[in-house]
Amino acid sequence: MDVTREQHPIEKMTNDSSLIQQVKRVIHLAPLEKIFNLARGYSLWPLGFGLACCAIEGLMATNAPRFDLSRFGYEVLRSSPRQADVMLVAGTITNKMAPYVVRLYEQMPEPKWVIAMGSCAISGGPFVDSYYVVPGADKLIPVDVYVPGCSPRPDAVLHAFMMLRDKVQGKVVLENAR
Amino acid sequence: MPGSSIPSTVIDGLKDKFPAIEVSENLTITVPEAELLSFMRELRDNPDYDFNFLTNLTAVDYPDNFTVIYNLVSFKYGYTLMAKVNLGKDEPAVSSLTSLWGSADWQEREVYDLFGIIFTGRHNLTRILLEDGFAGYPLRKDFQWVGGRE
Amino acid sequence: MLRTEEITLNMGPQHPSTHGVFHVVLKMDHEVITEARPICGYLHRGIEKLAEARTYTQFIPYTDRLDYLAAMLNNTGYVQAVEKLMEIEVPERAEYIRVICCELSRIASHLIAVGTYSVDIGGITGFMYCLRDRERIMDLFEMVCGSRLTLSYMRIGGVAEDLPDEFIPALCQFLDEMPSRLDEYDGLITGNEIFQARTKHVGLLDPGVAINYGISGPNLRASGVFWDLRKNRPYSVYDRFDFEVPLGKRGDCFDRFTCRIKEMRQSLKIIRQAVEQLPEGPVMAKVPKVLKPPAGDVYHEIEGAKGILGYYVVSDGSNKPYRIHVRRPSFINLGFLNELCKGWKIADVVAILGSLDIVLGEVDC
Amino acid sequence: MVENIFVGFAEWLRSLLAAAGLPALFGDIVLMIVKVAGILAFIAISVLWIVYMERKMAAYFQARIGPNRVGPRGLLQTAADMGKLISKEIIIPRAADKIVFLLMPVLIFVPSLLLFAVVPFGKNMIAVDLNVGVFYFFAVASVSTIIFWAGGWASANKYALIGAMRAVAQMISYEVPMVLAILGVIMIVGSMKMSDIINAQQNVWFIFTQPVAFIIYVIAATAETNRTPFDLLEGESEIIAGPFIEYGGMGFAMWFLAEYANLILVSVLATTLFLGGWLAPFGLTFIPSWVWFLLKIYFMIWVFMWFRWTYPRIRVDQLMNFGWKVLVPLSLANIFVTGIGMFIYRAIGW
Repeated sequence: MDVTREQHPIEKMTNDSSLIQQVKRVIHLAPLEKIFNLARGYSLWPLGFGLACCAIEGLMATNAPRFDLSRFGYEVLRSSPRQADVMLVAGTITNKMAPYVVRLYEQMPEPKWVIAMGSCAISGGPFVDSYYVVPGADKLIPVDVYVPGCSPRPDAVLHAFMMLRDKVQGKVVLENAR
Repeated sequence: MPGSSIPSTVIDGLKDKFPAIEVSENLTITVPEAELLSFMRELRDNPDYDFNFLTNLTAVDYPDNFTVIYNLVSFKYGYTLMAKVNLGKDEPAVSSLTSLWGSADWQEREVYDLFGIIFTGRHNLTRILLEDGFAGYPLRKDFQWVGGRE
Repeated sequence: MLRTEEITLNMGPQHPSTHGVFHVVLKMDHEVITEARPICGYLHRGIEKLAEARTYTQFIPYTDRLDYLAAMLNNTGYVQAVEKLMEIEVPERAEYIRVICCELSRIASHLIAVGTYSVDIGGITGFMYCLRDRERIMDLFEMVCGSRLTLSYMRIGGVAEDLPDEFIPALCQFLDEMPSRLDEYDGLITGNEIFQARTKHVGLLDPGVAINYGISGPNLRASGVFWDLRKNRPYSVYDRFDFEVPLGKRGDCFDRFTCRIKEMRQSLKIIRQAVEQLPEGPVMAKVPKVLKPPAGDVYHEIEGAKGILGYYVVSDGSNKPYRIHVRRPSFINLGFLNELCKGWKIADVVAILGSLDIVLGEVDC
Repeated sequence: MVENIFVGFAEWLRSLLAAAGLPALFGDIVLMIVKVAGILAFIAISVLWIVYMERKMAAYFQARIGPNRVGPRGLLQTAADMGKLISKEIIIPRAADKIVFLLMPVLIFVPSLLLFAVVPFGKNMIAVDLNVGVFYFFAVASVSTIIFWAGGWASANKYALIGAMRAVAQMISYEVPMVLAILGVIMIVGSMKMSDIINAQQNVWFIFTQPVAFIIYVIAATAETNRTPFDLLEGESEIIAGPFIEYGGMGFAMWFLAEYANLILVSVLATTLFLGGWLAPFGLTFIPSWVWFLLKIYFMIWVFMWFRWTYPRIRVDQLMNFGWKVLVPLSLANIFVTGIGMFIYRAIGW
């Protein structure tokens, strides 16, 4: 299906005029969205929310003088989910904590992203066969970037933020993915 | 190690007062459940031992009984003491030590939470780590669960 | 007369100053706390149950993840307990390396405690300074075992590897520079009038009550009780070092804070002596590949960064532990929180909780 | 030449309009619009710049580097943040009072904008030189207390409510010593007009004749702008974000920017009252007066930032005690001493 200036494929698919209007509005807003995405990518405010060990590396050490997340403008840790853009799931999610993780994610305003940091947040890590651990943050909320390690180094977290920035700004992140 | 374990003379004195206790070779004392509270009170209040610090309280699920373990320390003399209480497999219950040591409070709740051992004579015996509706007691050997490994 | 209403405020599980996922239900009469009910378990991973499915060596990495701020100390406590059970004699060099690493870990843990306490009181700059210096210790650990946070350096019978050549010079440089950094914290945080006004005479902990509630470590010593296992019941080679145990007078938040700063100075002193006395030799005792301790049980305590860290290990003669229980100092130190917070304001709850220096991985296990 | 660049531009515009044969009233209206536009541009640019400055400054205080990726040396960082905040979803909590909740972040800017009317940017560069300038300043500035409170109350969140109540208590308490401290200056000048106050400092700045008043003013102003050590209203580690806890996106941005606009305003007042306004020190008159004024403002802003990144936070009861038991008596004593001093000087015949 090719898109021309006059006709959009949606007009072939449906006759619902309100739907066509909505799709066209989104298309008209696309250039603006691009500018916004540029801004969003440069201003990812993380939610100040640490679960376990990874919080020390991902939130504390990354913000600290050595690694200095503030160079990229991401140092604004907001403790209120209403003001945050990125949720850094740093640590093991237990069954008791899971509802709160979901709730915090839902309280964040759109657009929002999630970084799953450490093997616990990816798959449950060393605690995967425990009776009380959720095996991975992606069982609960959609995850954008995974950072492997137990616990990942702060450099890895910086790289995760860079990847998320590229993803937000619409660049191809995984060129060699097969 | 200096000042670590309790001298055998003190143990002998305890044996006279509580004939029902058993002392193993590494000076671990096994106390019958009925005498636990009075035994512990003696340990805490007698100035000869002065066990003022309940450092550890936990339990083990052995094949034929539950054992509750108490580790006591006397700051005055530097003695340490391990006391054990054996409980039956069905509805294990033991008297609570919260009236003697405040540190027993949370540790008893933890043991109740993970083993289902009832501590009598105390209030607020609720789950502390797991949520209230959790089914079963995970540290029992017969606890069945589904892990997340794929 | 105005009618007031009691309000309930949920502090946590996500709150910047609960140091992780900890939940306190505060009942308040305007800003004054009438009840503070702590709820923990949001990070309960069932480590004690997992231990039953692991071999003795496989459990070492799990001890890192209990108190992840002082991983070396947790490693040491566990391996020493198993060594006690198996009656393994550890080579002298390994003991000294353990002491050096443990004290470095203690400094790293106290740096986080001091830094986060500064944030709790409202000054972020102190936190950054502490983390800046903590990176130096992380570098040293990386040299030793290739990891920054979760180290798993200790082995049953010794340590994983000998120290690399560049470690001792780097350590000596750190030891030379650290005292001036501690003076800097004293100037920036401890000496500040507002900080003192916020912490002095707040959250008083009576020594008798502290002992009764099993509170240990710097929190107990801040109340003036001399109880440091490194002195009172020396394990490893701690009886060969000359150091002091800093004590507080009043047992308030300020004492608990300054005790940690003073302890860092003493730890530096211990490390310096250990480096000077460091003997040559093997770093690993002769232990079998498959560890099968004799049936029996053992309880071993060491002085952790947060308090008395105890491991209770039960063996049934197989290669997997029958049961492992950890006496977690943070968990037991929290038991008195409710009484400690009563009558204080919200800001003080933050100050008191911060001064107890809990780490949630250890509280919830 | 540079000194009168803005004044000259205004004259040129007026004469241009007059030459076009338009009535004088029309010229006045056009000039007013130009002035308002100029002030708005000043606020927008300086607020964006100050946010960046704060982050950079904090980083330098903390042995870090600070934003340096977006634009040259990270200068566009705040612009990126604004772009993001504008495009964020607006969430209104179900329990919130919708109208108040949405209105308050807009209203918070009103007092700030009104206050910029009396700011003496330079010689002859003051939009409205009221004869009750200082009085107007305090009267309008106090309105923001209500807005903070309403915003916190409307969020229907306990943390926000606590923050809002703290805001009211704090701002009302610290208004009193602030006004009393300034009375000393006004007594000496005998006028509340901004330009009169500045011109009275030709010989010596009031920071030297009224040092106590200056210190009280700086402390009270820190409390008024809710900055550390008096940021109880926001209290990051206690009540998370205080009244703003439920605000995300643009609502939060407005609160955030208003805070910085207020920071500029209290610095302006400090400069006007104590640091000689646009007057050049050491006879360095070749530098234009408005440059001096901006330099002095930025010095004051820097001082406030210095406080923020050095001090911890005070507790709420200590805040009240300090305000009412220390600052108010001290400022009253300052008025008393100033009065005696003036009496003695006049008796000598100075």
